[in-house]
Amino acid sequence: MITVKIQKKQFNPQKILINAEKDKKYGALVSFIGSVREETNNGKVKKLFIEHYKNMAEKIIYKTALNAEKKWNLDYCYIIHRYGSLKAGESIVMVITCSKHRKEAYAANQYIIDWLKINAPFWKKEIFENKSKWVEQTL
Amino acid sequence: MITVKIQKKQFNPQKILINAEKDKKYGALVSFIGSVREETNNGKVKKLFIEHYKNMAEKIIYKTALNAEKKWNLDYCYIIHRYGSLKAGESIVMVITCSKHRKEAYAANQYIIDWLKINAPFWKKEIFENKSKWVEQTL
Amino acid sequence: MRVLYFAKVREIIGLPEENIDLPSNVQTVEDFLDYLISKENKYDLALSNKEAIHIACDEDHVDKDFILKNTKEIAIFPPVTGG
Amino acid sequence: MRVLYFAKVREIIGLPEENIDLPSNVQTVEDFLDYLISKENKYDLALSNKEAIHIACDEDHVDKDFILKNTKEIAIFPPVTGG
Repeated sequence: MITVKIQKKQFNPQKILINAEKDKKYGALVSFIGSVREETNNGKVKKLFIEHYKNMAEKIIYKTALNAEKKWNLDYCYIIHRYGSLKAGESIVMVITCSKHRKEAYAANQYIIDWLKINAPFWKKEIFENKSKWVEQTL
Repeated sequence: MITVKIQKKQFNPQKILINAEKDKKYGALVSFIGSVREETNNGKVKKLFIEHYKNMAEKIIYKTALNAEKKWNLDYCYIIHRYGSLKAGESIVMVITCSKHRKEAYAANQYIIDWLKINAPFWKKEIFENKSKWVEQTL
Repeated sequence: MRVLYFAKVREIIGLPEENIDLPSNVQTVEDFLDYLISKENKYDLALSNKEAIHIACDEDHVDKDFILKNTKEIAIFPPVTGG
Repeated sequence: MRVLYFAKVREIIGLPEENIDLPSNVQTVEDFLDYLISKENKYDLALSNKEAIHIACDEDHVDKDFILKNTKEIAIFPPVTGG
Protein backbone atom coordinates (compact mmCIF):
# COMPACT_ATOMS: atom_id res chain seq x y z
CA MET A 1 0.00 0.00 0.00
CA ILE A 2 1.51 3.27 -1.19
CA THR A 3 0.36 6.80 -0.39
CA VAL A 4 2.03 9.93 -1.76
CA LYS A 5 0.95 13.41 -0.73
CA ILE A 6 2.33 16.77 -1.75
CA GLN A 7 0.58 19.61 0.03
CA LYS A 8 0.87 23.22 1.08
CA LYS A 9 -0.75 22.93 4.49
CA GLN A 10 0.92 21.61 7.63
CA PHE A 11 0.62 17.92 8.34
CA ASN A 12 0.30 16.12 11.65
CA PRO A 13 3.00 13.43 12.05
CA GLN A 14 1.14 11.86 14.97
CA LYS A 15 -2.04 11.32 12.96
CA ILE A 16 -0.04 9.92 10.07
CA LEU A 17 1.65 7.51 12.47
CA ILE A 18 -1.70 6.42 13.95
CA ASN A 19 -3.01 5.63 10.48
CA ALA A 20 0.16 3.77 9.56
CA GLU A 21 -0.16 1.63 12.65
CA LYS A 22 -3.75 0.81 11.75
CA ASP A 23 -3.01 -0.05 8.15
CA LYS A 24 0.28 -1.92 8.41
CA LYS A 25 0.37 -5.67 8.88
CA TYR A 26 3.97 -6.32 9.84
CA GLY A 27 6.38 -5.97 12.74
CA ALA A 28 8.81 -3.19 11.79
CA LEU A 29 7.94 0.46 11.19
CA VAL A 30 10.56 3.10 10.40
CA SER A 31 9.65 6.74 10.04
CA PHE A 32 11.66 9.76 9.06
CA ILE A 33 10.63 13.35 9.67
CA GLY A 34 12.62 16.21 8.23
CA SER A 35 11.82 19.66 9.58
CA VAL A 36 12.93 23.25 9.16
CA ARG A 37 16.02 23.99 11.24
CA GLU A 38 16.10 27.19 13.24
CA GLU A 39 19.77 27.83 12.52
CA THR A 40 21.77 27.15 9.40
CA ASN A 41 25.29 28.16 8.41
CA ASN A 42 23.77 31.38 7.12
CA GLY A 43 22.06 32.42 10.34
CA LYS A 44 18.70 32.24 12.06
CA VAL A 45 16.00 31.07 9.65
CA LYS A 46 12.75 33.09 9.68
CA LYS A 47 10.99 31.08 7.03
CA LEU A 48 11.65 28.42 4.46
CA PHE A 49 10.06 28.77 1.05
CA ILE A 50 9.71 25.57 -0.97
CA GLU A 51 9.02 25.74 -4.69
CA HIS A 52 8.08 22.59 -6.60
CA TYR A 53 7.22 21.19 -10.01
CA LYS A 54 3.96 19.53 -9.10
CA ASN A 55 3.32 16.87 -11.72
CA MET A 56 6.90 15.76 -11.95
CA ALA A 57 7.30 15.64 -8.15
CA GLU A 58 4.26 13.40 -7.77
CA LYS A 59 5.41 11.14 -10.57
CA ILE A 60 8.97 10.75 -9.26
CA ILE A 61 7.99 10.19 -5.64
CA TYR A 62 5.38 7.61 -6.57
CA LYS A 63 7.87 5.78 -8.79
CA THR A 64 10.45 5.84 -5.98
CA ALA A 65 7.91 4.39 -3.55
CA LEU A 66 6.98 1.65 -6.04
CA ASN A 67 10.65 0.72 -6.50
CA ALA A 68 11.19 0.58 -2.75
CA GLU A 69 8.03 -1.44 -2.18
CA LYS A 70 9.16 -4.03 -4.72
CA LYS A 71 12.81 -4.16 -3.71
CA TRP A 72 12.23 -4.50 0.06
CA ASN A 73 8.83 -6.17 0.01
CA LEU A 74 7.19 -3.35 1.93
CA ASP A 75 3.80 -3.80 3.46
CA TYR A 76 3.15 -0.07 3.78
CA CYS A 77 4.76 3.07 2.41
CA TYR A 78 3.65 6.65 3.09
CA ILE A 79 5.38 9.78 1.79
CA ILE A 80 4.29 13.35 2.40
CA HIS A 81 6.18 16.49 1.29
CA ARG A 82 5.20 20.11 1.76
CA TYR A 83 5.67 23.14 -0.45
CA GLY A 84 5.05 26.83 0.09
CA SER A 85 6.05 28.89 3.12
CA LEU A 86 7.17 27.05 6.29
CA LYS A 87 8.29 28.30 9.69
CA ALA A 88 11.24 26.99 11.72
CA GLY A 89 10.33 23.73 13.44
CA GLU A 90 7.60 22.78 10.96
CA SER A 91 7.82 19.38 9.27
CA ILE A 92 8.84 19.38 5.60
CA VAL A 93 8.71 15.70 4.79
CA MET A 94 7.70 12.42 6.42
CA VAL A 95 8.42 8.92 5.14
CA ILE A 96 7.00 5.77 6.75
CA THR A 97 8.04 2.28 5.66
CA CYS A 98 6.77 -0.98 7.16
CA SER A 99 8.03 -4.50 6.62
CA LYS A 100 8.30 -7.85 8.33
CA HIS A 101 11.87 -7.29 9.51
CA ARG A 102 13.57 -4.07 10.50
CA LYS A 103 16.47 -4.14 8.01
CA GLU A 104 14.12 -3.80 5.04
CA ALA A 105 12.15 -0.96 6.62
CA TYR A 106 15.33 1.01 7.41
CA ALA A 107 16.89 0.42 3.97
CA ALA A 108 13.72 1.36 2.10
CA ASN A 109 13.22 4.49 4.21
CA GLN A 110 16.75 5.76 3.56
CA TYR A 111 16.54 4.86 -0.13
CA ILE A 112 13.35 6.90 -0.52
CA ILE A 113 14.77 9.98 1.21
CA ASP A 114 18.12 9.76 -0.61
CA TRP A 115 16.38 9.37 -3.99
CA LEU A 116 13.93 12.15 -3.26
CA LYS A 117 16.77 14.52 -2.27
CA ILE A 118 18.54 13.94 -5.57
CA ASN A 119 15.61 13.68 -7.96
CA ALA A 120 12.36 15.16 -6.72
CA PRO A 121 11.84 18.68 -8.11
CA PHE A 122 11.66 20.78 -4.94
CA TRP A 123 13.79 23.84 -4.26
CA LYS A 124 14.29 25.45 -0.86
CA LYS A 125 14.92 29.12 -0.20
CA GLU A 126 15.89 30.19 3.29
CA ILE A 127 14.48 33.53 4.38
CA PHE A 128 16.57 35.32 7.04
CA GLU A 129 15.89 38.63 8.77
CA ASN A 130 17.58 40.74 6.09
CA LYS A 131 18.31 38.41 3.21
CA SER A 132 17.23 35.23 1.50
CA LYS A 133 19.21 32.46 -0.15
CA TRP A 134 18.44 29.43 -2.32
CA VAL A 135 19.75 26.32 -0.60
CA GLU A 136 22.60 24.60 -2.43
CA GLN A 137 22.45 20.88 -3.11
CA THR A 138 24.54 18.83 -0.69
CA LEU A 139 24.58 15.09 -1.28
CA MET B 1 18.89 14.35 26.04
CA ILE B 2 18.43 10.64 26.70
CA THR B 3 15.34 8.88 28.02
CA VAL B 4 15.16 5.12 28.65
CA LYS B 5 11.97 3.40 29.75
CA ILE B 6 11.28 -0.24 30.42
CA GLN B 7 7.67 -0.86 31.31
CA LYS B 8 4.94 -3.46 31.49
CA LYS B 9 2.06 -1.32 30.30
CA GLN B 10 1.30 -0.39 26.70
CA PHE B 11 2.84 2.80 25.38
CA ASN B 12 1.44 5.30 22.91
CA PRO B 13 3.84 5.89 19.99
CA GLN B 14 1.94 9.02 18.93
CA LYS B 15 2.35 10.70 22.31
CA ILE B 16 6.01 9.75 22.40
CA LEU B 17 6.44 11.30 18.95
CA ILE B 18 4.66 14.51 20.00
CA ASN B 19 7.02 14.87 22.96
CA ALA B 20 10.05 14.17 20.81
CA GLU B 21 8.99 16.88 18.38
CA LYS B 22 8.62 19.33 21.26
CA ASP B 23 11.97 18.52 22.85
CA LYS B 24 14.22 18.09 19.84
CA LYS B 25 16.11 21.02 18.35
CA TYR B 26 17.30 19.70 15.02
CA GLY B 27 16.06 18.84 11.56
CA ALA B 28 16.08 15.04 11.26
CA LEU B 29 14.02 12.60 13.33
CA VAL B 30 14.11 8.84 12.76
CA SER B 31 11.86 6.51 14.69
CA PHE B 32 11.62 2.75 14.80
CA ILE B 33 8.67 0.81 16.18
CA GLY B 34 8.84 -2.95 16.54
CA SER B 35 5.56 -4.70 17.23
CA VAL B 36 4.20 -8.20 17.77
CA ARG B 37 3.58 -9.96 14.46
CA GLU B 38 0.33 -11.87 14.05
CA GLU B 39 1.96 -14.69 12.16
CA THR B 40 5.36 -16.26 12.56
CA ASN B 41 6.88 -19.38 11.03
CA ASN B 42 5.32 -21.30 13.89
CA GLY B 43 1.75 -20.14 13.29
CA LYS B 44 -0.73 -17.56 14.48
CA VAL B 45 0.56 -15.79 17.61
CA LYS B 46 -1.97 -15.43 20.45
CA LYS B 47 0.35 -13.64 22.80
CA LEU B 48 3.96 -12.74 23.25
CA PHE B 49 5.50 -13.06 26.68
CA ILE B 50 8.64 -10.99 27.31
CA GLU B 51 10.86 -11.80 30.27
CA HIS B 52 13.67 -9.43 31.25
CA TYR B 53 16.52 -8.83 33.68
CA LYS B 54 15.49 -5.42 34.89
CA ASN B 55 18.62 -3.77 36.27
CA MET B 56 20.91 -5.08 33.57
CA ALA B 57 18.47 -4.13 30.78
CA GLU B 58 18.25 -0.54 32.02
CA LYS B 59 22.01 -0.30 32.37
CA ILE B 60 22.78 -1.72 28.91
CA ILE B 61 20.17 0.33 27.08
CA TYR B 62 21.25 3.53 28.76
CA LYS B 63 24.90 2.83 27.92
CA THR B 64 23.95 2.10 24.32
CA ALA B 65 22.05 5.39 24.09
CA LEU B 66 25.02 7.27 25.56
CA ASN B 67 27.39 5.71 23.03
CA ALA B 68 25.05 6.59 20.17
CA GLU B 69 24.55 10.14 21.42
CA LYS B 70 28.29 10.70 21.52
CA LYS B 71 29.16 8.95 18.27
CA TRP B 72 26.49 10.65 16.12
CA ASN B 73 26.10 13.88 18.05
CA LEU B 74 22.43 13.26 18.78
CA ASP B 75 20.23 16.02 20.01
CA TYR B 76 17.55 13.66 21.35
CA CYS B 77 17.35 9.94 22.03
CA TYR B 78 14.32 8.07 23.41
CA ILE B 79 14.13 4.31 23.95
CA ILE B 80 11.17 2.40 25.36
CA HIS B 81 10.89 -1.39 25.66
CA ARG B 82 8.06 -3.44 27.11
CA TYR B 83 8.03 -6.66 29.09
CA GLY B 84 5.23 -8.94 30.25
CA SER B 85 2.34 -10.20 28.17
CA LEU B 86 1.64 -8.54 24.79
CA LYS B 87 -1.02 -9.15 22.15
CA ALA B 88 -0.47 -9.30 18.39
CA GLY B 89 -0.15 -5.80 16.96
CA GLU B 90 1.03 -4.20 20.20
CA SER B 91 4.30 -2.24 20.15
CA ILE B 92 7.28 -3.90 21.82
CA VAL B 93 9.94 -1.27 21.36
CA MET B 94 10.29 2.28 20.07
CA VAL B 95 13.52 4.15 19.38
CA ILE B 96 13.66 7.84 18.41
CA THR B 97 16.87 9.57 17.37
CA CYS B 98 17.21 13.21 16.35
CA SER B 99 20.15 14.99 14.80
CA LYS B 100 21.02 17.87 12.53
CA HIS B 101 21.33 15.72 9.43
CA ARG B 102 19.47 12.58 8.51
CA LYS B 103 22.43 10.21 8.08
CA GLU B 104 23.35 10.45 11.76
CA ALA B 105 19.77 9.91 12.95
CA TYR B 106 19.40 6.78 10.76
CA ALA B 107 22.77 5.34 11.73
CA ALA B 108 22.23 5.93 15.45
CA ASN B 109 18.75 4.44 15.33
CA GLN B 110 19.91 1.25 13.65
CA TYR B 111 22.92 0.98 15.94
CA ILE B 112 20.70 1.17 19.01
CA ILE B 113 18.27 -1.48 17.79
CA ASP B 114 21.05 -3.79 16.57
CA TRP B 115 22.92 -3.46 19.85
CA LEU B 116 19.78 -3.93 21.91
CA LYS B 117 18.86 -7.10 19.98
CA ILE B 118 22.25 -8.66 20.71
CA ASN B 119 22.88 -7.43 24.25
CA ALA B 120 19.82 -6.30 26.14
CA PRO B 121 18.54 -9.07 28.45
CA PHE B 122 15.02 -9.65 27.14
CA TRP B 123 13.63 -13.03 26.07
CA LYS B 124 10.51 -13.55 23.99
CA LYS B 125 8.17 -16.51 24.20
CA GLU B 126 5.48 -16.90 21.56
CA ILE B 127 2.19 -18.29 22.82
CA PHE B 128 0.16 -20.11 20.15
CA GLU B 129 -3.27 -21.73 20.46
CA ASN B 130 -1.95 -25.08 21.66
CA LYS B 131 1.74 -24.57 22.33
CA SER B 132 4.36 -22.02 23.26
CA LYS B 133 7.94 -21.54 22.14
CA TRP B 134 10.91 -19.42 23.20
CA VAL B 135 12.05 -17.32 20.23
CA GLU B 136 15.52 -18.21 18.94
CA GLN B 137 18.09 -15.49 18.38
CA THR B 138 18.40 -14.44 14.74
CA LEU B 139 20.98 -11.79 13.99
CA MET C 1 7.00 24.01 -26.73
CA ARG C 2 6.04 24.87 -23.16
CA VAL C 3 9.11 26.00 -21.22
CA LEU C 4 9.08 26.00 -17.40
CA TYR C 5 11.61 27.71 -15.12
CA PHE C 6 12.07 27.03 -11.43
CA ALA C 7 13.79 28.54 -8.40
CA LYS C 8 16.80 30.76 -9.14
CA VAL C 9 16.43 30.23 -12.89
CA ARG C 10 12.82 31.41 -12.69
CA GLU C 11 13.84 34.47 -10.65
CA ILE C 12 16.59 35.55 -13.06
CA ILE C 13 14.52 34.99 -16.19
CA GLY C 14 11.59 36.65 -14.45
CA LEU C 15 8.95 34.21 -15.70
CA PRO C 16 7.61 30.88 -14.41
CA GLU C 17 6.87 29.70 -17.96
CA GLU C 18 6.52 30.69 -21.59
CA ASN C 19 5.87 29.17 -25.00
CA ILE C 20 8.79 29.02 -27.41
CA ASP C 21 8.76 27.66 -30.94
CA LEU C 22 11.79 25.49 -31.62
CA PRO C 23 14.03 26.98 -34.35
CA SER C 24 14.81 24.43 -37.04
CA ASN C 25 18.51 24.21 -36.09
CA VAL C 26 17.68 23.19 -32.47
CA GLN C 27 17.89 19.43 -32.02
CA THR C 28 19.08 18.72 -28.50
CA VAL C 29 18.61 20.21 -25.04
CA GLU C 30 22.12 21.64 -25.39
CA ASP C 31 21.17 23.36 -28.67
CA PHE C 32 18.09 24.80 -26.99
CA LEU C 33 20.07 26.19 -24.05
CA ASP C 34 22.55 27.77 -26.48
CA TYR C 35 19.66 29.25 -28.43
CA LEU C 36 18.19 30.82 -25.27
CA ILE C 37 21.59 32.08 -24.08
CA SER C 38 22.18 33.87 -27.40
CA LYS C 39 18.65 35.26 -27.46
CA GLU C 40 18.69 37.64 -24.53
CA ASN C 41 20.91 38.70 -21.66
CA LYS C 42 18.61 37.36 -18.90
CA TYR C 43 18.86 33.83 -20.35
CA ASP C 44 22.61 34.16 -20.53
CA LEU C 45 22.68 35.17 -16.85
CA ALA C 46 20.41 32.32 -15.82
CA LEU C 47 21.77 29.50 -17.95
CA SER C 48 25.37 30.07 -18.95
CA ASN C 49 26.74 27.87 -16.14
CA LYS C 50 25.34 24.76 -17.79
CA GLU C 51 26.82 22.39 -15.20
CA ALA C 52 24.44 23.91 -12.67
CA ILE C 53 21.39 23.58 -14.91
CA HIS C 54 19.21 20.47 -14.86
CA ILE C 55 16.57 19.56 -17.41
CA ALA C 56 13.37 17.55 -17.43
CA CYS C 57 11.47 16.81 -20.62
CA ASP C 58 7.83 15.86 -20.17
CA GLU C 59 8.50 15.29 -16.47
CA ASP C 60 11.55 13.04 -16.78
CA HIS C 61 15.14 14.01 -16.02
CA VAL C 62 17.18 14.03 -19.25
CA ASP C 63 20.79 14.66 -20.25
CA LYS C 64 21.87 17.63 -22.36
CA ASP C 65 22.15 15.50 -25.50
CA PHE C 66 18.48 14.52 -25.32
CA ILE C 67 16.66 15.10 -28.66
CA LEU C 68 13.75 17.50 -28.21
CA LYS C 69 11.76 16.45 -31.26
CA ASN C 70 8.68 15.08 -29.44
CA THR C 71 8.97 17.10 -26.25
CA LYS C 72 5.87 19.05 -25.27
CA GLU C 73 7.14 20.49 -22.00
CA ILE C 74 10.72 21.28 -21.00
CA ALA C 75 11.64 22.33 -17.46
CA ILE C 76 14.89 24.17 -16.70
CA PHE C 77 16.07 24.38 -13.09
CA PRO C 78 19.00 24.32 -10.63
CA PRO C 79 19.87 21.08 -8.78
CA VAL C 80 16.93 20.06 -6.59
CA THR C 81 17.06 20.58 -2.80
CA GLY C 82 13.92 18.94 -1.42
CA GLY C 83 13.51 16.39 1.33
CA MET D 1 26.53 -15.65 45.52
CA ARG D 2 23.12 -14.76 44.11
CA VAL D 3 22.37 -16.85 41.02
CA LEU D 4 19.66 -15.72 38.55
CA TYR D 5 18.12 -17.83 35.80
CA PHE D 6 16.11 -16.51 32.88
CA ALA D 7 13.81 -17.80 30.15
CA LYS D 8 14.27 -21.45 29.15
CA VAL D 9 17.06 -21.92 31.71
CA ARG D 10 14.74 -20.66 34.45
CA GLU D 11 11.97 -22.98 33.28
CA ILE D 12 14.14 -26.08 33.25
CA ILE D 13 15.83 -25.37 36.58
CA GLY D 14 12.45 -24.43 37.99
CA LEU D 15 13.65 -21.39 39.93
CA PRO D 16 14.15 -17.68 39.07
CA GLU D 17 17.01 -17.38 41.55
CA GLU D 18 18.84 -19.01 44.44
CA ASN D 19 21.87 -18.44 46.67
CA ILE D 20 24.83 -20.75 46.14
CA ASP D 21 28.10 -20.71 48.07
CA LEU D 22 31.07 -21.03 45.75
CA PRO D 23 33.05 -24.26 46.39
CA SER D 24 36.75 -23.54 46.84
CA ASN D 25 37.73 -25.25 43.57
CA VAL D 26 35.44 -22.96 41.49
CA GLN D 27 37.39 -20.08 39.96
CA THR D 28 35.82 -19.21 36.62
CA VAL D 29 32.32 -19.08 35.15
CA GLU D 30 33.18 -22.30 33.31
CA ASP D 31 34.09 -24.01 36.62
CA PHE D 32 30.81 -22.82 38.12
CA LEU D 33 28.74 -24.18 35.22
CA ASP D 34 30.56 -27.54 35.52
CA TYR D 35 29.88 -27.55 39.24
CA LEU D 36 26.14 -26.97 38.68
CA ILE D 37 25.96 -29.55 35.90
CA SER D 38 27.52 -32.20 38.15
CA LYS D 39 25.29 -31.24 41.08
CA GLU D 40 21.87 -32.22 39.83
CA ASN D 41 20.13 -33.49 36.73
CA LYS D 42 18.04 -30.33 36.17
CA TYR D 43 21.20 -28.22 35.90
CA ASP D 44 22.68 -30.70 33.47
CA LEU D 45 19.52 -30.45 31.34
CA ALA D 46 19.52 -26.66 31.42
CA LEU D 47 23.22 -25.92 31.03
CA SER D 48 25.07 -28.76 29.32
CA ASN D 49 24.93 -27.07 25.90
CA LYS D 50 27.32 -24.37 27.04
CA GLU D 51 27.47 -22.68 23.63
CA ALA D 52 23.84 -21.71 24.10
CA ILE D 53 24.36 -20.32 27.60
CA HIS D 54 25.25 -16.68 28.19
CA ILE D 55 26.49 -15.20 31.44
CA ALA D 56 26.37 -11.81 33.11
CA CYS D 57 28.26 -11.04 36.31
CA ASP D 58 27.00 -8.07 38.29
CA GLU D 59 25.01 -6.99 35.24
CA ASP D 60 27.78 -7.14 32.65
CA HIS D 61 28.15 -9.74 29.91
CA VAL D 62 31.24 -11.89 30.58
CA ASP D 63 33.07 -14.75 28.90
CA LYS D 64 33.25 -18.24 30.37
CA ASP D 65 36.82 -17.70 31.59
CA PHE D 66 35.76 -14.75 33.77
CA ILE D 67 37.05 -15.09 37.38
CA LEU D 68 34.14 -15.09 39.83
CA LYS D 69 36.08 -14.01 42.92
CA ASN D 70 34.34 -10.65 43.47
CA THR D 71 31.03 -11.44 41.79
CA LYS D 72 27.94 -10.86 43.92
CA GLU D 73 25.31 -11.74 41.32
CA ILE D 74 25.62 -14.13 38.39
CA ALA D 75 22.90 -14.43 35.74
CA ILE D 76 22.61 -17.49 33.50
CA PHE D 77 20.45 -17.32 30.39
CA PRO D 78 19.96 -18.26 26.72
CA PRO D 79 20.90 -15.77 23.96
CA VAL D 80 18.75 -12.66 24.30
CA THR D 81 15.84 -12.04 21.89
CA GLY D 82 14.54 -8.57 22.70
CA GLY D 83 13.93 -5.59 20.46
